[in-house]
Amino acid sequence: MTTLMKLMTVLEFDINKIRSDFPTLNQTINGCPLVYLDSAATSQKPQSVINAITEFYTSQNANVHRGRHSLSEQATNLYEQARDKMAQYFNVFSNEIVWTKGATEAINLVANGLKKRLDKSHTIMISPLEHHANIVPWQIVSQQTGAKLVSLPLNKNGTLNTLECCDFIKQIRPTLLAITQVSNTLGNITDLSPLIRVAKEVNSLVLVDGAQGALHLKPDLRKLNCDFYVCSSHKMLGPTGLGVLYGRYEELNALDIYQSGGEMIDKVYLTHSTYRPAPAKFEAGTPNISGVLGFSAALDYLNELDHGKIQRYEQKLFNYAAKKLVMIEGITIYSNLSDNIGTLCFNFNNEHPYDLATLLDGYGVAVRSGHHCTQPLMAHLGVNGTVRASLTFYNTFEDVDIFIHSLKKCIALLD
Amino acid sequence: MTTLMKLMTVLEFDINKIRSDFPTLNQTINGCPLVYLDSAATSQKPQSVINAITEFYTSQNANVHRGRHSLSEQATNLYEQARDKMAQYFNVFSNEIVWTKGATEAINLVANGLKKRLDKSHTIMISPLEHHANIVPWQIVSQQTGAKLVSLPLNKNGTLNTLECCDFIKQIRPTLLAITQVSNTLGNITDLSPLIRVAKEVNSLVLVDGAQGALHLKPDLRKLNCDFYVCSSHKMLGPTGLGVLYGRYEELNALDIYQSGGEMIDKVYLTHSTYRPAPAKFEAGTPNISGVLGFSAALDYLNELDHGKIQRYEQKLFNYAAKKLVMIEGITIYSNLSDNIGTLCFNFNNEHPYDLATLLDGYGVAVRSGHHCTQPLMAHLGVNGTVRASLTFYNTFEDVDIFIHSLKKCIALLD
Amino acid sequence: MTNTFKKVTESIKNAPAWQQKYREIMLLGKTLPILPESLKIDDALVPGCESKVWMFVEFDLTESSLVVIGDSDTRIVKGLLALILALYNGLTPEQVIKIDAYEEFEKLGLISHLSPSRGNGIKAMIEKIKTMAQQKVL
Amino acid sequence: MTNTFKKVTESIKNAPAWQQKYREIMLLGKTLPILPESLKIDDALVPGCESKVWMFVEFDLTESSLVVIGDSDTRIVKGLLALILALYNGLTPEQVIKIDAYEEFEKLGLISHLSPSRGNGIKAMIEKIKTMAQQKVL
Ligand SMILES: Cc1ncc(COP(=O)(O)O)c(C=O)c1O
Ligand SMILES: Cc1ncc(COP(=O)(O)O)c(C=O)c1O
Repeated sequence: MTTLMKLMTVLEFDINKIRSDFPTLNQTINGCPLVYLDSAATSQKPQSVINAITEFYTSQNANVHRGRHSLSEQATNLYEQARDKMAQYFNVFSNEIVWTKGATEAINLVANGLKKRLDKSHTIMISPLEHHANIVPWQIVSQQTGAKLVSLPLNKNGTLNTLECCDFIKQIRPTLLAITQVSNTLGNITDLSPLIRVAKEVNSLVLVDGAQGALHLKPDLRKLNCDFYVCSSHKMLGPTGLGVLYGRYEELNALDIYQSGGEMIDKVYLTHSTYRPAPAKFEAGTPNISGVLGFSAALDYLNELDHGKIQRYEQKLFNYAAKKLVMIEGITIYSNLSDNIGTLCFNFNNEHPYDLATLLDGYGVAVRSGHHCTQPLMAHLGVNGTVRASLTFYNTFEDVDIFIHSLKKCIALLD
Repeated sequence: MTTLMKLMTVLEFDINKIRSDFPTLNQTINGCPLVYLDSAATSQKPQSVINAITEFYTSQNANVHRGRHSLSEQATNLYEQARDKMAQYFNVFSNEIVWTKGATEAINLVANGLKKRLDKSHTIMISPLEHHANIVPWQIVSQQTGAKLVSLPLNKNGTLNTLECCDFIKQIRPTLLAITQVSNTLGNITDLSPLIRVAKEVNSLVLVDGAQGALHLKPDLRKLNCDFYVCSSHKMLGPTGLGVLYGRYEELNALDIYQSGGEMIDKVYLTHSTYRPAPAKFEAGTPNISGVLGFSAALDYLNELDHGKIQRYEQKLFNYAAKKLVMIEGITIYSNLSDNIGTLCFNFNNEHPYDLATLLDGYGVAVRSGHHCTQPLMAHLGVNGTVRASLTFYNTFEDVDIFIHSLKKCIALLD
Repeated sequence: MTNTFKKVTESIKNAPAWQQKYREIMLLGKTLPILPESLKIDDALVPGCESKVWMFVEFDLTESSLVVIGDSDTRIVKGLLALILALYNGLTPEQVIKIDAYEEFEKLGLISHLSPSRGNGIKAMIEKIKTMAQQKVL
Repeated sequence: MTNTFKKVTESIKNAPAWQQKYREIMLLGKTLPILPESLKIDDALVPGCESKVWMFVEFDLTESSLVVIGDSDTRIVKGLLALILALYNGLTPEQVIKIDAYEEFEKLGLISHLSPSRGNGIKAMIEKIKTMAQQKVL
């Protein structure tokens, strides 16, 4: 890249400062500097998140909601403040935020919570872009209730045609539309607003899988107007073992309870029990307290950065990488090169993605290979698997250079 | 205590060394040294656990099971090694260990997994000692399937009579006996072996709630001969957001799947899917990786200590505390003073436990007040709530002295 | 803030140690009339408190000022309730909205013991009162 | 361990850098016959590998020594499979049980790249062979 381009980027976005916040990035793998291009699987964590977890276990550790002693009160306050922060991030109310184990559990919670209302007169609509987490729970609910499971039409190239989809929704009038904001495999962003508008016209509930979108797009959920939105802390700079379910309050509270046990109950007798209102009724048992407090620090970190800057930087990085990748002979890119959060999904000739990913690792480049938990999408694209390189704002133009350079060397090795 | 007693204890068990391993214990609350007597709610963590989490997020962070790159392989290996360690701790096989969000989720998983096999010809048996987590899921399954829910007889004093219980099991022949090893409220240990023997004679499945027993009793689950056993990492020196389900392999694998999504599937088509064998089929989505690695360090820590020594020390501590507490006029102790893991459940005259716990906190003494998620047991004992002081091997005789001394001062304040 | 509040909190404010503060709070609680059992209904329970707090928030006959009555099964929370009652009783809805109760408690040196967590129900009690006032103002 | 193994691994052992080691492994994979499509059945798939590995473990007609054949859809795993085949083929069950494959791979300087995680399926392949041998010994 030109010096001018570099300079402009620095002015816009202090990447060196950012990188110094992420200790994991500063290491060598197989003797090479780590080039981490697997953030779509899980993001790295800033030091402040690690510090928050350490501090919790070092001086604050206690169970929440049940204790009269200082440690427990403190933990409870921090735990509930994190909920407020999450609500602010999405522009919704705190009591519309449920902490779950992950995006997967959040979808399962909703699927289970709607079950009683479904029968064979109902239809659940998904898309062929979905992660298994947004397919299998609906298959199971459909098998259990008789509700039909249908899929939106997908263009050959892995994008959804807005008009076609809107027509399809109008025609089918699904009870629920469960759809991803961003494809985890391709990085393609779907413009959900028109789809949700139509879905609302036909009184359809809408669940948005935001596992990939929540960090990169920072959606305003009031504006998006979906009923449910799910995401995972570990893909948003936060700890593992924690997810988020947003639910428009009436819809959330109307869901059947999911797990039961402590915390979510009001009164328990040996024969029957009563439950608390949402969000409490969906948070049975001791929660992932350190996960919530670590995630709280991640949200602080994100709030301090300017989200517009992040997005502009990620777009530049993506365009730079895409341009370089396209130029390598034999490479097929499956990702849409516009409207993309920064993910490059590709193959080299007929080589197995496993081999490429393994060899890239030799050069310290961490990419993912396989079906990326999207087997139906793989079938749609007519491949068994792909290589996926996913960029995030802590990646650099140098990362891209090393990636491309190493990829060429791996290709040479395969010859 | 006498100097000789102190000396013997030191020789037996290096409590100073132990305490230096737990950073949380070395702090002041409201100007007083913290006396943490709430380990039954959640245990404190040794430095090595905190270090393992920090190390993961600082240099190893990656998603597991899906990656070809070094970080991911390393994380996967550490994750699976932790499963081996857990299996060794309980003397069972690694593929009989499922990682869950907590003990609560583990019970819900089993309850859901048995549902299809239950109808109104079946009976589920619990006890009045159970934590809500081992009551409510069975109530719901019972409501959903028509299976009867019955409860073992409980002595007035909160202990189970072995003979009576055995007779009751023989007579009722339950499909499942779901019972706690140790009462979280009272600390009372139930000798489960005879009950399980009889349950097995009448072909009953047995689930043991080991949330309180797993740390203090280190059970050999092959010997105990139960079908399922559940516990929580956070009560066993490990991180929050992680639990364990042990299942005898054939029974475990025979359970219906619970959550669905990535990782647990074999093949996914848009219309249907196939699943992997246990334990994988019960671990949908990205797991709590840092939780598992932190817990792995906790198991290492426990393995390095001599469990026999821990138990002897905890018994001495408990006897010492019980003797002192009994002597305070107006105190009613609900805990059994033999066969107890180290928990003292009590009230002072008709004072509300909330007031006592709040005042004790002023002296830096952290105890719990309330129903302890055991409302049926409270009803059985004829109280609305109690104070609970729970001891663990990192507590000292000095802790007990301060607790008793402070309690007397609080009582004076109430006069 | 009412004059009652200033008066009843004088001794709390001047108490040199937390033990005395609690003692004064509990004494204050004792001054509250005991709610008849027939009024201790589930609907009046303030949700999210570890102890039981029954609270009725009404307006006086002229519909201009707040009347709060309540009770609790614990001494400390009953004392805190008495504090809150002293703080808000007799105020107009407009006045109620303007008061920052936490600030008042801070001045009494109570905040470190009265964190706004769910446990003691302070937050829930204040919210119940403020919500009523808000509805009146609208 | 068979002589074949010593022979075929010579070049891997002597390769100075990981690139050449992988190159040699992939070349080794090319020497394996391609499994007919009719044998690429799901039952023969080694579970837990990210790539597809089909493997048949049998005993020769005299029931005394092991015959392993297999294939994979990736070059690297096919090469690793070839290594494993060279290591075990023709051995008696007793000999199979005694071999520590990881130690052998260590000697070739491969271990850092072949961790026993599920991904590459090394562990699963070795386990399948050892289990068969074990059953024969019993
Ligand atoms: C006996 C018993 N069972 C179950 C549980 C629930 O454990 P968790 O909240 O970690 O899911 C607890 C802890 O509160 C317990 O003490
Ligand atoms: C689009 C999408 N949905 C759902 C998930 C599931 O998230 P988790 O594994 O954190 O539950 C993922 C992540 O793998 C994803 O990318």
